[in-house]
Amino acid sequence: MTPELFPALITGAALFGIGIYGALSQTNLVMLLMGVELILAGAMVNLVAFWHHLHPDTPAGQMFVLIVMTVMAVEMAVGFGVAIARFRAIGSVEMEEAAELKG
Amino acid sequence: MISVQLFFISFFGLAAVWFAVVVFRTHSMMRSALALLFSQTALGAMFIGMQAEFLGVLQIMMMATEMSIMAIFMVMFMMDPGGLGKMDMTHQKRLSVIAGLVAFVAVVVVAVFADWGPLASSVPDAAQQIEDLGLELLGRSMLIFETAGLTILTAMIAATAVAVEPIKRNRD
Amino acid sequence: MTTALILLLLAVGAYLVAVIEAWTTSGRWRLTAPITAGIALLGRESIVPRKSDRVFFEVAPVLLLISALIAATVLPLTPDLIITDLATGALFINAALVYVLVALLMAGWGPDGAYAMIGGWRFLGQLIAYAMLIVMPVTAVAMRAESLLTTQIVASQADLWNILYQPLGFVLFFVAAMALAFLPPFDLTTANSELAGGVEAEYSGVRLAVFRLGRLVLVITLATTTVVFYLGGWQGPWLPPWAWSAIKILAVTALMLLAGRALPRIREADLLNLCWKLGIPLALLNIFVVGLLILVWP
Amino acid sequence: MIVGARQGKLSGLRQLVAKAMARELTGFLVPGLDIAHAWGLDVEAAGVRLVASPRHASVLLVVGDISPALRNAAAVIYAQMARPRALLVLGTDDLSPLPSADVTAELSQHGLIDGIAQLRIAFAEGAFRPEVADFDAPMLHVRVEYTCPMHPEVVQDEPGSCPKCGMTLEPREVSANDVDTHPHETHDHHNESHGHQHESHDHPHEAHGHHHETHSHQHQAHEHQPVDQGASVEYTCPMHPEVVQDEPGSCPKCGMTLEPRKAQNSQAHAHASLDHSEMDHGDMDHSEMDHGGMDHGEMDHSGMDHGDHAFMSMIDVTKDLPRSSDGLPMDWIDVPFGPFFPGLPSGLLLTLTLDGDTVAGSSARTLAENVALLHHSALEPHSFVARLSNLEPLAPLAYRLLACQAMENAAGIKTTAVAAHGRVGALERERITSHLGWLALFGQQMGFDWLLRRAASLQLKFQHANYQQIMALKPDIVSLIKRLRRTPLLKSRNAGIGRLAQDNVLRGPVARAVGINNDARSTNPVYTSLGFKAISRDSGDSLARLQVRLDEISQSLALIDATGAIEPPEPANIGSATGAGEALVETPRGAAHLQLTLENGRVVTAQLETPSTRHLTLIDALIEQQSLGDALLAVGSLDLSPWEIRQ
Repeated sequence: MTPELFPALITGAALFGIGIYGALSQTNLVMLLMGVELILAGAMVNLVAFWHHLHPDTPAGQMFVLIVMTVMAVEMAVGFGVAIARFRAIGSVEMEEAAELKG
Repeated sequence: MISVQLFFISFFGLAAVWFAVVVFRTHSMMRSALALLFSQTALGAMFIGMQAEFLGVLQIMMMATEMSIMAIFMVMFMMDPGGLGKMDMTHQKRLSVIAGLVAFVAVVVVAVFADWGPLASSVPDAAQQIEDLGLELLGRSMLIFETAGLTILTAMIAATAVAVEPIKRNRD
Repeated sequence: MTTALILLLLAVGAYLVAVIEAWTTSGRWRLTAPITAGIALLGRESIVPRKSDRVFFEVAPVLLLISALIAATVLPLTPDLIITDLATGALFINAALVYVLVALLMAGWGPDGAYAMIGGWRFLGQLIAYAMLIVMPVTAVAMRAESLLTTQIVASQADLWNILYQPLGFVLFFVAAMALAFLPPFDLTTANSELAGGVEAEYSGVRLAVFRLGRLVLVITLATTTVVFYLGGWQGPWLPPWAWSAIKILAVTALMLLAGRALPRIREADLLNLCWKLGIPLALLNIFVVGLLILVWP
Repeated sequence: MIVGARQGKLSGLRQLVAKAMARELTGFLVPGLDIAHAWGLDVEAAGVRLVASPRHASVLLVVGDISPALRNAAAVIYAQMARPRALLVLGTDDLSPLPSADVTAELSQHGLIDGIAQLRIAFAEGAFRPEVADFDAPMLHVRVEYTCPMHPEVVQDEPGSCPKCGMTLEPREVSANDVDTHPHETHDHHNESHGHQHESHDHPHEAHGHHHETHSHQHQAHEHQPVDQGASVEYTCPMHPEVVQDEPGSCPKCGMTLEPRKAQNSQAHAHASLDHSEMDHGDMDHSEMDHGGMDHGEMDHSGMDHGDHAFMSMIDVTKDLPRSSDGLPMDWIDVPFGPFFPGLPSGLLLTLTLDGDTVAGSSARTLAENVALLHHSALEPHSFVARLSNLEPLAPLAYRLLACQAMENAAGIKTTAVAAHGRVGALERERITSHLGWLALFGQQMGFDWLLRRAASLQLKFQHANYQQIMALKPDIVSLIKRLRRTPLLKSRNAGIGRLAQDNVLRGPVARAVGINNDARSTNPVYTSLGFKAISRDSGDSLARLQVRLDEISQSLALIDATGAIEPPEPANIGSATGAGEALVETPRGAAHLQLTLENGRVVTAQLETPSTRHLTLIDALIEQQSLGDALLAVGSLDLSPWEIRQ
């Protein structure tokens, strides 16, 4: 029970929850990507909180946050690449029309 | 000192969560993209509040550019970017709300009841942190950092390859 | 106290930028013109387009001004005249200046006008071109100073200024700074002859005054950044530190405003081409050369 | 007292502000900078700073007579200016939709200077007034109609939801008084079509732009979507097809969530097709698409219609969107680059269909008045020559010469050698003036203020210079041309922009830049005696046109030097001759051709054909798929003069 951690961890949990809601409820690929970005942001907050309160001397915690940032960038880049390809093919990035994607 | 820092962390935390809620509640796509931007900026400010200065500044810088590029994609792909038609772009609403709440409660329970071990007393000052981070990146976890760099490169190439218009092969 | 002093100096700097800009366009020194123009602008009616996105429309000019001011907090004019000496000072300047883009996107999207929108998206394309060219030369400067502290950066240039130590970095940073402040020839976003004022076209009255003040403060902040990174900040023989800072900043501002006048407005495609195919390799080369110099030369 | 004053008593602080406004006047020129220079006005020297957007302007300068269409556009510009705003009119009196002018002056630099002096006094005293008259004009009235963000072709006069996708219809203003099929306001003004709110009253325009749903599709098929009862959506359980409901829910038998399905009344379903009453939240029926595209309903699925969904699926939206060159179905917006756009010739209205930053389509037309040469009765020679030279303010002398030569040809009179040389000198001087005017416009487009100022000042000096003054000005022009040739990046900026192919429609410098050598002067004996040879290039792009015009300026200087005399053409007295005649004169923009018939000394019929009329048709092909900056540069490099365009 370490109350100092609570604000950060609760924020992280809230962002994680909103991200999950967004990722599942939105019908558009782009909004879905935003949901995923929020999930990753929630993860980052927890990481920094743990680094700050539990192991401030080891930089590995900070390094891991950098990795999460790269994951965010990569995920967004590839997500939009796929979105453009689908938008050109069938003119829509709605998740509903994703049923026809074979394989 | 702790209370001021705590106040800043919780204030920016609240701002981040509020902006995150706005992301999915607003109809205008541009507003939702910039809401996500300011949510990430509030997060960056939170990192600075937690004395991880380098990470906070990096987060603020990176996220502004990234989310602006997301904004143009949103305007490009959305059917009604201005959000005046009040279109409801969601499906399976109940399921996703339940999933979101369950996730939130689970994480909070873990956060509150788990025993995180002894709290650290002091945090090295910013310049020292950056130096350690630098040495860490190019020392012990050089491999991880290089693979991260490489994945970004492959992601850039893959994304452009996917997005570029396919050469018109004469389909049989 | 130092904050008030720096804000005052920034205001005077913005006034001088306005005077120099008027001089570069009309060729005449009109010292009172910016003040009367400012008062006249404040007196005019400020129109809000009917179907605008009100939040963006109101926030954009203020955000432009704030982002320029925040970037100025970590800039040392003299050894002790600095608001907060952040350990990540150099990176913080760039982090604050990215919000110029956010402000212009808002100003483009806000007023629901075709010209403003095109101007806003064009600046996003421009950012993609100059963003790397700002961060990489800053890395080289930080390498030489072995720290991101701006005061440390200035101190590291005691014997040899960075403009002589890494001239290539200076040229790239200078060009990228002009692109960031959308000065001609990079004024794609407020192109008078292509977009009739672009993002600025829809503003009038007080909002236009805040927008223009934001732009002037942005130019003076970028000039100060160039001086701190490349021209040895407040260091210089004979004159006191604040005098050197003032002279160098005004010289760089005049150079920024004059350098673009002789070139035609660049095309978006050419700008991206130039920055990605020529600028970034040069920036990497600059980092490599500075690395060598640090290791080889004592 | 100025008409466009702002609400408020002239108290202490407001007095100071009014004085500051009086000192710093910002002006917006109607019809444009090239016309002001053509009339010999230097507005910057007179103390008014010209701005690109009416929002930033405090004074609207109207220069010379302008056509009713341009006056309507000027009224729209005036309505956009922020108060306090003033109206300074030079040389014209009837301004129908515009309010009465605050200051009128005669059309000259002297008239401009004391007009501005009066304006400063009027501003200092009248910028703020307790009671303010509000400006209203017919073309600002508006009719509200409701359209669906996703289907712009669905237009209704009362609020409701869109029959095709059920989204709430969104109000949009359309000019009330024009009835043609152009749904949104047609009066294209300077550059923006935005609604705006003055404190006192509200005269909105149809605001289009980034809210894609409000942009105007040119769908001529404007019929309202008939809400047919036939196919509406019902919800059925995949396991128990006999369970059919109108709203989503779960199946009473097995509890599975019901799948939406399009009910075909002709469907041979086992279950009795209930009569589908109107659904509450907007009818979801995908009625047959009128243009018979891929009909959404008839997918050959196993009865379960995946594509159909409770809300508008995106495929239908982007299906009929035109595809841009990179294959992505983007929204295109129509943007008017209106008659007073700072980069384009004034009076030319260029409506571009923009796909992001590239031009997907364009339509250009002139708003200048189509002056009939012979109004009603035959004309005296003098009045005919005067009428023809007023027609084209940018090159009055050339058209004056054209009229004189045509009448002399009809009457069979030979001009003396001295008069011929004098006319050559006058025509060449006007060519230099016109090219300098074009250089000023070119400098404005490039973003070169120095070029705009130097070319304009030289143009004003050259307009009425006699032979000695021209020889004195020669070194200035030579140094300007040398500096232009040495400007860095100018070549790379202009090369390849607006490339034209060889085409017999081309005239003047535009033709010579493509290699076509049809200079009317080469057949003129006087020119050949002076050793004139036409200059031409062959790359046919904006750079070649620039170089041809620069060479022509130095060539004209040499010709004036050779002729040694300049005297504007005077119509010879043709007595009461009758007969038909024609003339061909190489105006600065190309060869203009005039045919007329005389009847005992009076001009009875006249038929004029000008180069700009031909060049207007080039624009569409020229700027297809170009980026916005290149498109405007290409149009500017054609050096069109909307005044001489004959519809």
